[in-house]
Amino acid sequence: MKKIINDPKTVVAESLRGLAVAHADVLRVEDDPAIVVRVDAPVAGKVAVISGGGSGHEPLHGGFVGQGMLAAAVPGAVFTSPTPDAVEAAVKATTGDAGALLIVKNYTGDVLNFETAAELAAAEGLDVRSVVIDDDVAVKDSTYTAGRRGVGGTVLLEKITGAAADRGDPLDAVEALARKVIGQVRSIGVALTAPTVPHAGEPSFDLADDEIEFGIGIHGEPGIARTPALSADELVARMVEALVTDLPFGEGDKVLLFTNSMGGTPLVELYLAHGIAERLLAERGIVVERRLVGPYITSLEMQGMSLTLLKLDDELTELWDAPVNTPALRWGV
Amino acid sequence: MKKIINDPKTVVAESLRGLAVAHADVLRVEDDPAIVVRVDAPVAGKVAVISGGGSGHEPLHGGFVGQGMLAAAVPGAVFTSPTPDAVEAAVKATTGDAGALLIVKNYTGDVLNFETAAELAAAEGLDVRSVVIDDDVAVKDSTYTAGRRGVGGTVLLEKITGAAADRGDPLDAVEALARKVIGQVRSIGVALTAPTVPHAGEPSFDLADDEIEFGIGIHGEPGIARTPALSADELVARMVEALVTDLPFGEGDKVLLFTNSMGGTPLVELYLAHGIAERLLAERGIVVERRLVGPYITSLEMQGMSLTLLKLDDELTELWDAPVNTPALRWGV
Amino acid sequence: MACTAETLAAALRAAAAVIAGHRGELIDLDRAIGDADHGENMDRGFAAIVSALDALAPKTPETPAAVMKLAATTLISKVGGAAGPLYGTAFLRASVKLGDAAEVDGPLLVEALRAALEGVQARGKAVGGDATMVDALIPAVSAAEEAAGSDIAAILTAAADAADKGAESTVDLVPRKGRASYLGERAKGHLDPGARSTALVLRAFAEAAR
Amino acid sequence: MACTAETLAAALRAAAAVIAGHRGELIDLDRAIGDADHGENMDRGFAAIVSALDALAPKTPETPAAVMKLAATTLISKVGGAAGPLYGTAFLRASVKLGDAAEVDGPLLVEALRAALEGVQARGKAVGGDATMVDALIPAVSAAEEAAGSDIAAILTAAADAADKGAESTVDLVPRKGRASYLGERAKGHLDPGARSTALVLRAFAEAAR
Ligand SMILES: Nc1ncnc2c1ncn2[C@@H]1O[C@H](COP(=O)(O)OP(=O)(O)O)[C@@H](O)[C@H]1O
Ligand SMILES: Nc1ncnc2c1ncn2[C@@H]1O[C@H](COP(=O)(O)OP(=O)(O)O)[C@@H](O)[C@H]1O
Ligand SMILES: [Mg+2]
Ligand SMILES: [Mg+2]
Ligand SMILES: [Mg+2]
Ligand SMILES: [Mg+2]
Repeated sequence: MKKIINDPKTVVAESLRGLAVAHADVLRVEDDPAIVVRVDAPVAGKVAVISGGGSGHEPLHGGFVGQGMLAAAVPGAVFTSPTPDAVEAAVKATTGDAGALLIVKNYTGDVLNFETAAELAAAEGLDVRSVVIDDDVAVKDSTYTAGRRGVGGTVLLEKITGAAADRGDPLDAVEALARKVIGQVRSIGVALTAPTVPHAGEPSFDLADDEIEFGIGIHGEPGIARTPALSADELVARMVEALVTDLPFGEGDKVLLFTNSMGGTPLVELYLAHGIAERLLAERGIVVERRLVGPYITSLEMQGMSLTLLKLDDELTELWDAPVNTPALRWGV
Repeated sequence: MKKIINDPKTVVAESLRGLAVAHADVLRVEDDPAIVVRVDAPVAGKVAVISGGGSGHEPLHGGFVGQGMLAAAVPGAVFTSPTPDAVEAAVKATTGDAGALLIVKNYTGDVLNFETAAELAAAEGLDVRSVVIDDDVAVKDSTYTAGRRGVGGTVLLEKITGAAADRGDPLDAVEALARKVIGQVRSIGVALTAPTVPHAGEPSFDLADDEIEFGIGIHGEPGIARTPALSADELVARMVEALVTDLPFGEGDKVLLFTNSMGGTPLVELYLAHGIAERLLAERGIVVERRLVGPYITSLEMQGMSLTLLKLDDELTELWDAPVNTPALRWGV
Repeated sequence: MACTAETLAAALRAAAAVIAGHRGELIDLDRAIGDADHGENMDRGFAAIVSALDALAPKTPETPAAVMKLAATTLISKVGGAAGPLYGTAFLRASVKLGDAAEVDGPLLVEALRAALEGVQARGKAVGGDATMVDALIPAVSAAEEAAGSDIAAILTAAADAADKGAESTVDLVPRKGRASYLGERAKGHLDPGARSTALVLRAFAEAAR
Repeated sequence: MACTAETLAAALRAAAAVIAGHRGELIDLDRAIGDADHGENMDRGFAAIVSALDALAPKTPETPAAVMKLAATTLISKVGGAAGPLYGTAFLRASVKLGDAAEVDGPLLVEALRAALEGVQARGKAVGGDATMVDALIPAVSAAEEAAGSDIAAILTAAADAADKGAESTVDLVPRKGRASYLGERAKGHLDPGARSTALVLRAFAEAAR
């Protein structure tokens, strides 16, 4: 394992120190438990949108803290959901009378730890709601599994609910909006290589030079199928097919297309894949009205990509376009 | 080799198609020769700042086309400088009476091709100036080499001259500004892994699992020294030492610190390294007033990082802060 | 020999040592079908229990229940992931069951084990056969109940033996809870890391009780 | 046999085939001390020359100079990198030297080769010993000058032989121009890719002239 680190045990804490000093105008980092908080939190009269999860998916979530997006992010150890006391600390640091919305990616650990945190916060008289995002179409339904994973859709959900909170929507409305977004966003991912978790020291799986993992998550777990390497055209076609048949997305639908790098895939490849996805959607009469292309929800240095489709309407488009000022997403300010 | 591509020969063209459709509000792509042009070019009365070079360094340069930065970018094949006719096409598409500044990274190929293009454009009556950026302190002086390479400083140079052009500075002033920036910016890079050029199909060099390349460029060429892997603290200390002793940067200097990922290094590591660099600079009394952290000038999927230091004054800081609206850098708009 | 607060604390320290020794193994098990953190998570949690006990030393919390509660809250606040809340709940429920007893005897131990299992199932919703730590715990609790008349060491040894077998049984199962469930059939042939760590903790307790 | 526009065009097609056949080798040479693109660049350029000739077929540009100029402009607009301008300049200077001759004889060929070398040096500022294509060209031109009285095939064969040796000599040099110069001493022991491609092109011309 080669990484730019000192000690696997201190990676997250040291990285947060760098994040804090690089973006002191937007956020601050509190230690023990580690949380990333908007520099101006709590913002009076506004719902605090809070998310978190294991580290190693940067810029998710800490890179999305700031005006128009997250009030706080709760980073766990690498690939490990944070503990309830950390989530609770984030709630307390950011939540006023308007309450808080917790965005929880659907993993057993995240769900359980955030659940406990929400109970703790409620016991302190705070109005805290939770939504669970589960947009990964690669996972079978929850009779057989822990349920669909929360992946790329999380980024869009955080942006859109953050914008709603920023314009002053009450908690009921922000929560309802979140459920609406979750209902109409779908993702699918692939991996070309495995990530190496610092404390594990070895790649999370072994792939031959002519194999890829289809239907991968963001934690280095193997995907639903190992297949021979495919051309970009074939690969993206399979991904688009998996997405549009799931919701389904159909002719005339307006969508946001989010083409995400898993970390190690360079932009030259990512834009190439994005172009293919746009073409395939156009062929189906699906109208791409907004797009996001880049490494926004990653799995350490894993090479691979994911596609996320969100069905848009005027409200969602407006909230997507609304000003945002975070380390990783910034416009309108 | 595993990549999300169809054919090594069409990688750049297909990738540009994706870039164009993803950012149609900001730029357009012209084919044959391939160039990336501001959507509103030529902008009357304003100097066109133009750059280009081999592809594989994305978001450089295409991702920096837009208001407040580049008027056009000229992408060559992967790691191959573009040809003079492509550069000339970019000049013609964007240059009016105010003239154009060509930002050339110091590589033999870039210098020769841009030189020819500048002559061709001059022959058409256009006022075209060139500056050559050579900020890489890893390279020995030019009696023994092709001269220092142009690396991370290029991003800062493009932003700052683009801002000057945007506010209406005349060509003489933009050119002088460029030379000033070049005079006070320095970079150093390291690699943990090698990139794989699509048409080569194999990693550009072999590194053992406990070795790194110190003093690397952005084209997969080996560095100045192969050393055993170092802790982040040691590695960043060596990099900072190489930078500050070169210009030199000293106590009381105000600087912009740019911590750049070579592509495959995840943000969690990059912020960790950034935090260390900030601390080491603070210990030397060097004042970091602005920072940029992320993958902005890359070498395909290579793992590694570079540090760039630019000495700031009020003018440079103001130009850095000025509005920019490009795919990869966006603020103030 | 009955179990006092001191002996329980010693057992927890022993478990921490065992988990530390198996950190790499648990990471590798989780790497195959999960996200490669279970060994790190458990080690962080149990090391934190030792630190928490050290911080009180030379004192020990007064009752076995208080020791268990300290362990539970430490696990909840230090482990994270799925294992943190599940182990934390198990320890918390056991601690509640122990009440204010100054010593834990066989029958109380068995009740506490049953409470722990119920806690894990209430929280994680896994049933036997889902290829989780529950597959180690269910047979462990049954074996303990059968041995309820014996002394604590014998009860824990029976539980640990059964947990070992139960953990082994996960190799042939298709996981339906937790991260391994995403793999479906592909997870077959792999030992569940949480079941393994459960067996390791019970074994450490059994050894400590001798 | 003297060289007409047709035979020159045929020689260029032959060179394109040779370069295509050595594409991988040139990439590997450049991978070791550069950026792994020289074979791709040369192949793209020479393939484009063939396309340009095909586009005119069955006609050929009228004079050898016109053929050379077509090749030069094609290389300049298709190769890029360092090799594009350098090869392009070499071909362009050679074409200028060929003037409006309908056939190229030995002495004119030698003058054209000398002009090509001077063009490369004017553009790239490399001298002998810098470990570049110049180290293949200098001995090639000298050998051609010595053989100036012979026929074209003999002159080109002498040049190609010398270019081979000159290219080989780069193995022991520390590069001082181009990308390989960044490596300093580390580049020692490696053949310069541009010197190798220069020798290959000259050999292809020599073979075609037989
Ligand atoms: N719903 C559940 N019920 C019981 N045990 C579970 C459940 N989900 C996961 N587990 C257990 O947790 C273990 C994984 O723990 P760990 O790796 O620390 O957390 P994570 O899966 O969040 O990375 C699994 O091996 C399994 O035994
Ligand atoms: N200044 C120079 N003068 C002569 N030849 C040079 C010079 N710089 C580079 N070369 C030649 O160009 C070759 C590299 O060409 P190529 O790989 O296509 O371009 P690049 O170096 O831009 O990637 C080198 O092997 C060398 O022979
Ligand atoms: Mg985990
Ligand atoms: Mg090149
Ligand atoms: Mg795990
Ligand atoms: Mg090259």
